[in-house]
Amino acid sequence: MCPRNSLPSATECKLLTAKLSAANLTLIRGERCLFEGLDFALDNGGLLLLEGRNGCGKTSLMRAIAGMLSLETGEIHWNGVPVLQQRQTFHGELVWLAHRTGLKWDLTMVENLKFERSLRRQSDRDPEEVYAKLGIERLKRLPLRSLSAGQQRRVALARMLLADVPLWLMDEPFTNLDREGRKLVMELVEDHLGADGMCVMAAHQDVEIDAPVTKIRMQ
Amino acid sequence: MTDAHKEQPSIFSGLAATARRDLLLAWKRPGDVLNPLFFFAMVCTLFPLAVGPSAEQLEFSGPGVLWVAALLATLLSLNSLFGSDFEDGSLDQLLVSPQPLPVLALGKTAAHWLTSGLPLVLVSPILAITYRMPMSVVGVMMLTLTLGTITLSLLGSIGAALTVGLHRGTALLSLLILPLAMPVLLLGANTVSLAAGNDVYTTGIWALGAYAIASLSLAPYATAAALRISNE
Amino acid sequence: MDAMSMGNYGVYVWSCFGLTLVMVLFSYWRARLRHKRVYRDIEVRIKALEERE
Amino acid sequence: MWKFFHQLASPPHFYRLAAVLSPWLAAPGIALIAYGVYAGLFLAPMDYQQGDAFRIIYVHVPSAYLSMMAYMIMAVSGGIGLIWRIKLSHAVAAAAAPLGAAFTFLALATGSIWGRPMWGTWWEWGDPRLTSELILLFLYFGYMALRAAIDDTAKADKASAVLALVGVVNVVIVHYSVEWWSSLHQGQTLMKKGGPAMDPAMLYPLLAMILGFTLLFGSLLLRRVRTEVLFRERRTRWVREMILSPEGS
Repeated sequence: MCPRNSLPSATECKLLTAKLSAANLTLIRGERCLFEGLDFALDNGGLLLLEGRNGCGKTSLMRAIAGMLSLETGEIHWNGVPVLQQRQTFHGELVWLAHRTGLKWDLTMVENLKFERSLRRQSDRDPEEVYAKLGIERLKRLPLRSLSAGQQRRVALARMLLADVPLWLMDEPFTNLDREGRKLVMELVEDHLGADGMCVMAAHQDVEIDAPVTKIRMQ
Repeated sequence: MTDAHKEQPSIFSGLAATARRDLLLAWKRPGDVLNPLFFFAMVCTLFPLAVGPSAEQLEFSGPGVLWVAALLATLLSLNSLFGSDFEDGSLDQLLVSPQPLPVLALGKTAAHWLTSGLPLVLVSPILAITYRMPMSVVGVMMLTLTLGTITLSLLGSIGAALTVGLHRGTALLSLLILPLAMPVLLLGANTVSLAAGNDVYTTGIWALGAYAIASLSLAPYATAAALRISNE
Repeated sequence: MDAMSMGNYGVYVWSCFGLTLVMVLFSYWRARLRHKRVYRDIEVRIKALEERE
Repeated sequence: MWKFFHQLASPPHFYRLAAVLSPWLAAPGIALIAYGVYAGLFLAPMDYQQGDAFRIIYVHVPSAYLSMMAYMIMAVSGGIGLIWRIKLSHAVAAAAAPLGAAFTFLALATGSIWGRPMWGTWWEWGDPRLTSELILLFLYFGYMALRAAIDDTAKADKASAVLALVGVVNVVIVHYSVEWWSSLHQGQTLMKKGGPAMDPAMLYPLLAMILGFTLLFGSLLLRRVRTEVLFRERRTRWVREMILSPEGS
């Protein structure tokens, strides 16, 4: 219950040298303890996979990683510094593909992405190429409400690709996507990891990928 | 991957982007702007119907009625300040953006004022004339309403941030905001009354201005803190 | 008797003091009641858990 | 020193300490109030303007004072809880709100009863103190409503702390703006409240009442915080052990 004042142990030191690391995370929501004493470490090129049923705390853990939840115990570190002490810097290094896309239904795809561009550093990718790769190049001027759920997902993916960040947080990225779309997501993640990026992914199904994977199985 | 030389967009870009997006959304959904205005006009109509059309009484109660109606109309529009962002997940995206949250909250509040406070100020002369308010007083009333609605939007953003995502948030929001808004109403309406009675009214204007500046500098931080708490 | 009537203000003075007494007793009673309820609820839950084990 | 505070803030320790301390605050409080009531009602001389009706201040002023103090306690402990993440101080804030509202209500009721013979009306809008006190009561209502609306205790603590802090700034603004407002409307003669010119025979009972009320408030607050702590710690081992231990509490 109370913060530990002792020096970090050897394992903890190892955790601290990783790019993204967490030690002894405990989260209690209302009456339920979602996880207790959770550790993980993630380095460039690695994938952290959160597995488990729906409602087992995957989303909560992801929100905690994004610095949006206050934990009962433990801290999450980015470059060895607690996330909550450098929230703004850390948020400049990540994109969060959440369950709800966070896109405005009344705005067009381009208007939505333009908003994102004024908030976050953009990558050197050519937007047109990204749209073409995701197969949404024809939908640019349509308001989002006229797009299907799968197409909206793809717009959210475009937002992720266009941002210049090393860390991708993906909460159930395969929802509403067809077989082809799922394959596309896996390719994108593989490319991102191949370019020294990192990814935290919550999924309730198996993910096969050619990269170092750390799995956290949640009850 | 990360290019160290490339910098994040400036906070002004963040401020402008949030304000611009909300203005664009209001443009595409004019109902959200117009409904509080209609409400304002209707409340102003209720009073003559209830207390009678005598010129003397209308002249006397005009400033108070207009101010109460403006306060209620602002309250009505506050619920949507963060509500729709919460529902579609874009509030979460704002919370993980590399921009300082108080700045983004200020941008949203600015857009809220431009789409709720400013139209009220612009419409108020028409209603004031029906209350037989002289033109010189109408000017004072518009000035107090301008300063007052800025403060109301800022105070309201704190309440809206505290109640975002709660069931039955609307009633609760009124309960939280009304006591906070009472000084604004008191200063605003009485300043207009003073002006109508040919008294010195500058004290009220200065007080309203000071209140607006104080809330402009403090409220965004409270709103940002409240947003983080509500979204835990 | 004179002291009780308080120069005809007796009703007001005594009702104020009476109201204060009622309020303080009420606050005390509420605090006590709430403590009892909270304690009993926890007791019931913990005992039930204990028996199950 | 720091260790002492840390130990004090530890829930089981506080829980035991509060039970011991609460009667020790209440006893002198009740004694002071008994003296204050007796001296205020029977020994203090009559006010030459208000007659015996002035004796209402012996309950009105302490409750008005406590209504403000309870709000300050609520806001400050809420702020401490926000900044230093001390759970006990959130419990203090939660416990202070209903008590503060009760004393605010008492101040309003006694003020209004006082106003009946003095102003000839139960409610005088022109009196700035009554109006400010009424707004304070609404602030309490808002605070308690927000707490009640949020299910998660930790979240309710933080959200209501923000509201209380905003409210503190507002209380000051309310005070000055209402004062200005009532000066515009030539408010009725204000209720006299102490001051250096007061007869010691009037003043001492008042001071005794204020101190006595404060002690009594402290005792009630400790009781409520104790309950609050017990409820918040209901899943911990020490509560479990305490309840299962033969003597109980």
